[in-house]
Amino acid sequence: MKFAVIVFPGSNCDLDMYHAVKDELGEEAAYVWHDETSLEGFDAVLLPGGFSYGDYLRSGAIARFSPIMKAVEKAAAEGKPVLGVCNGFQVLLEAGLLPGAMRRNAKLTFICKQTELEIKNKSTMFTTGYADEETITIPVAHGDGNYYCDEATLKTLKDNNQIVFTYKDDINGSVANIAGITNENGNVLGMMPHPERAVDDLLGSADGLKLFQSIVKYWREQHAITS
Amino acid sequence: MMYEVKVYVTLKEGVLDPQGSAVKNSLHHLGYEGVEEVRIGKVMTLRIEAEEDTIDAQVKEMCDKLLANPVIEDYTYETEEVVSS
Amino acid sequence: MMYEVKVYVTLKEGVLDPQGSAVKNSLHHLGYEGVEEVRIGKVMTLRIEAEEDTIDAQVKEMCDKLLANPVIEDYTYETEEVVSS
Amino acid sequence: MQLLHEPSPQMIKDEKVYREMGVSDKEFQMIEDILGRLPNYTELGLFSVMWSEHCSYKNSKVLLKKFPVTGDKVLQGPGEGAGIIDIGDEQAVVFKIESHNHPSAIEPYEGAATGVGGIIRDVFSMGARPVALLNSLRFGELKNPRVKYIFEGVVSGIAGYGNCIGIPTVGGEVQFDPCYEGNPLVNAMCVGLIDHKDIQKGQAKGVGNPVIYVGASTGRDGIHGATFASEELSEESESKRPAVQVGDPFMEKLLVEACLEATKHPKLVGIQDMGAAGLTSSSAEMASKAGSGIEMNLDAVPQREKAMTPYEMMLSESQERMLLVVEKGSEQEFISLFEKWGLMAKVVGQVTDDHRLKLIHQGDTVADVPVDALAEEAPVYHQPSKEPAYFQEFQSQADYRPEVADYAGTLKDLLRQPTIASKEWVYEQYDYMVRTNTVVAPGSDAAVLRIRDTKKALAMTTDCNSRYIYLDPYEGGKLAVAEAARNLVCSGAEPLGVTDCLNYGSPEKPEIFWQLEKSTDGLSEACEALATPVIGGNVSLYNETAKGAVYPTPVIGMVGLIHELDHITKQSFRQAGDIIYLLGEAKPEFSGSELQKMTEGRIFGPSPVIDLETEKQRQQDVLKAIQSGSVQSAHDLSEGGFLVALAEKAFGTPFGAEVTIPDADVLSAFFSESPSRYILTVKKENKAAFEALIPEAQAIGTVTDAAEIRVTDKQGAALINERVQPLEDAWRGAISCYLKSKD
Ligand SMILES: Nc1ncnc2c1ncn2[C@@H]1O[C@H](COP(=O)(O)OP(=O)(O)O)[C@@H](O)[C@H]1O
Ligand SMILES: [Mg+2]
Repeated sequence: MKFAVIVFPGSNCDLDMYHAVKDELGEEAAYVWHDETSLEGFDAVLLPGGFSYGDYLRSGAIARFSPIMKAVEKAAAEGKPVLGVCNGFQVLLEAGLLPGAMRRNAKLTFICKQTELEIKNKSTMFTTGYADEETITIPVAHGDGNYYCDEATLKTLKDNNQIVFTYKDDINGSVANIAGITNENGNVLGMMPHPERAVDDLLGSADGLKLFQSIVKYWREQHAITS
Repeated sequence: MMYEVKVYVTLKEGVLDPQGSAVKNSLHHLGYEGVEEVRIGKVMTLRIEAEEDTIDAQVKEMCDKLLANPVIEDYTYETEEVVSS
Repeated sequence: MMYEVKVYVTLKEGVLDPQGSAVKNSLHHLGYEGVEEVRIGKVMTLRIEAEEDTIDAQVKEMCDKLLANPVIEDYTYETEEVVSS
Repeated sequence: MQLLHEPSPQMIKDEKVYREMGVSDKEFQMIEDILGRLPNYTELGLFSVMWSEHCSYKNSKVLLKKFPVTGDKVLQGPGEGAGIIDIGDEQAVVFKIESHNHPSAIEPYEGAATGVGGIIRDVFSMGARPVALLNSLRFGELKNPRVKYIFEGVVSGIAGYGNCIGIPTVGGEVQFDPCYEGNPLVNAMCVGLIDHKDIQKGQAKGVGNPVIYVGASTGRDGIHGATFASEELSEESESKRPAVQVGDPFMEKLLVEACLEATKHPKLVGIQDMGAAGLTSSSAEMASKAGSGIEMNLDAVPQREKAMTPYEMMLSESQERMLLVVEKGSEQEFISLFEKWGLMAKVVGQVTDDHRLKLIHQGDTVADVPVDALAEEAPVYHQPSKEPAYFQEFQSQADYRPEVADYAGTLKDLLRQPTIASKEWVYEQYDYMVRTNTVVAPGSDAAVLRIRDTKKALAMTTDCNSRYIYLDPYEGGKLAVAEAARNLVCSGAEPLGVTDCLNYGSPEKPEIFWQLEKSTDGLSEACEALATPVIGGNVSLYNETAKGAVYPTPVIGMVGLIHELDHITKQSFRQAGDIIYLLGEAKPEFSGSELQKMTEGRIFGPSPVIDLETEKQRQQDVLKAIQSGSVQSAHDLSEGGFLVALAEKAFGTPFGAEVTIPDADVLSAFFSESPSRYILTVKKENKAAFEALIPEAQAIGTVTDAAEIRVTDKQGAALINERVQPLEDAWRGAISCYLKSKD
């Protein structure tokens, strides 16, 4: 399976995403520069964390106009797995591929630490690998992770099972402790915690690996490829 | 013609403003007990060279596309012609 | 009396504004070539309960102490009485 | 916005305008002699910044000469942007520390942020990829609102820059003492990795080769920053506001990537960052090192503001700028390379052979001065030195011994001291994980980063207990180096080398110069003894306000090599049932200790003395034991002494400890900060192997499943019986508690 890792100017978790897929997951990965226009040949799209365009103005606001974003929209519409982590999530929000917006963390300071997440929907293409666990440990590292949506949107998210991850403790003020959501279709996931940083016990947790494994499993099933 | 445009972007009513609350608390700490609410927004000052009949539409477009996020923000703007000296 | 105060905080002239430059570049990319400069500042909207003869001094003090950073920022403000409804 | 007319050369002399730029009468005469005429305003500006302490080290050079700077692994010693040490496999580690004290005092956020930006440029200008950041911070007491403001601003500035650029901030230290109230210290360190073949130097070789300016355009910010850093802070500093620079980490992120690509280009001749004194120092130093000259056309310099004068352009300290020299004919290749990254690159001059820095502006030659006079040949002073009265007084004081009635209560109070308390409030604001190499995060003795595609890792730390250096600069200097090395050893690393940042008051005061002299003697001796050469550093003098100078604070940044990932060791308990060993003896010495500070509100008396032979022996023993696989956890004893260290080992784990103290002198055993001591834990089955390696270590107890700290004396009488949780809460919450409290 081949993953595209989108690189915006200022992305800085691109390398982590790449290594997670290539070294830990053992699948193919390639960087795709923001000014490319096609994602032909890729089976899944990863939007990494970082500070695209310095996160000036609003996180993700400038990056979402990058040429590659048209191709990301297309991939999303085709039902391919699209995962945006941290800044990648913010870009997806700004691009309107996911509902809601991000505000500054409630305490106003950047937070970097391991956090416990609850998995609210274990049947998405990103979470089937988690069947049994209740909570997982995945680190966050963000300044603008305070998720906001209005009540109507929240209700829709709940009704459609679009809330995938919530923080066990309120770490940043997010509405309903939301840490990650999908689009209605379930193939676009945005999340603030960094699964790509939790792929090896040496790094403090390997709980993120299953997320990537779930994507591969889903894709294999779709393509009926036996491994 | 050259315009100086001021765009004010503020959080929508009902959207909690963490920065504003922090500033309010600090002001209380400093003894300004009378402060009942603080909301923090952005003011952007743009200098734009444009035709008189397009400036308004341009600014509106820029705001809708980039300068404000309609999910959480409202905006207003003022344009003023800069008289070249 | 209740006042609505708007404080505008802008970067001093000559102080680098990386945000402003990034927005300018982005607007150029979006085709708004006429944009020659963008500077980004803050606008803070405060509701303050105060006596008429102290409001001005209070706001000035708040700006000097907390709301603006005199090392790199300038500020202006407007106060307006809120007529209770 | 044309500035007022610059004074004429004659006016500069007659009205002694040069004094405002920190140039002395004697130095002005030297300049006149060098040029054989009076300097114009621009030329005077060039000399004034290049001859400032910050650029020329004119007052500290005589002392820096004492440092051991060589070793078989040293590939680059002091003199370039950063030093380099071989780590095998054709790889090397590059590191350097630098201060940004005065800018941070004036504008904490931007001051600290640009300090981080600057040190990163020093590292990638060597051709290295920056892989980690550390910092060493000093503030006044957290009770003062201005101190809180500075502390919060500095931390968020460091976070703002490091997080955005995507280099993990993995370690550091923070201390609080009243002497830093008006003059905080903000030292930033950057560590990079490089392949031997990619090592670059900042040299302007090859007559006719173009000089290329890259990065942000030049504004009026930071004019005279270097001079400003070489003066005491005064009320007036507040009005010297233009000296404040704003950083753009996004620009620097692009600059890192583009410059690393450029350093791999075969036609790159030299590269240097524009740090203090901006265009002036980068051009003059590159030419001076290469024995060449540079001619620059200032009209080609990208300018952010209108009508900038040559003086302003040359002295601006706008951030995120680099100067490159490339082979003639290849300029377009480089310009395109930078454009690909969205960066501006412009040819602004060329290399000449006349050993002069010549500046052209609007057709006129506006400066023409010998480069060596600016760089290598800056004046050097040996300031008078005088032993301060306080030192004699401290030396002659009888041993200080505090009264402690309640051990547990004292432990809890110590854990709440901001200098000992958890620094989580600080490092949680730093992205310490980005690039996923951080295998020991902040919170242990040293940070550890794995080196991808090898079995190796790097350990790094910054340390300096300035209280001891104040009490006794010579002993304190040795203690600082030893502590840094000890922290690396506890992590399983072999210490490789040192970068130091010397933060002191005014060297023109004989008592301060004496502190500098004695402490650098101590540092040199310890570096020699522990085989950790100094490969670079930075000097920040004039750290004083009307209330006096800061404690002498020579911050030690040290990097060590972990040969096998398996050797990585942390400070925390690992497993119940493990045996707890204590290595080293506590002497009844409390002067300068956290306990003295807490009890008396000040420090006095003679500092503890360290025996470097013992220090070295124990480091070797501990490292050998770790490498043999018999050590589960290791922690050195530092501020607070044994009880604090023992409690720290339990924090963040579900475990506790049951310990018997063999010493008769319980007070010393608990709270003395005698050097060269460790607490180690060992699996039961490794008992014999471990004891064979370190016979000197005493088994004092075991790690327990119960999260309690229980200490008894030799007779079995209970001395401490505390649940870990409340201790941990006190320790973890202390800093945010100080920040929240109103007074
Ligand atoms: N300013 C800082 N930035 C990052 N980490 C810090 C900072 N200050 C302290 N730390 C981390 O907190 C831990 C404890 O620091 P410290 O008490 O200075 O340790 P030690 O006494 O072993 O040198 C270390 O892991 C250190 O790296
Ligand atoms: Mg230690």
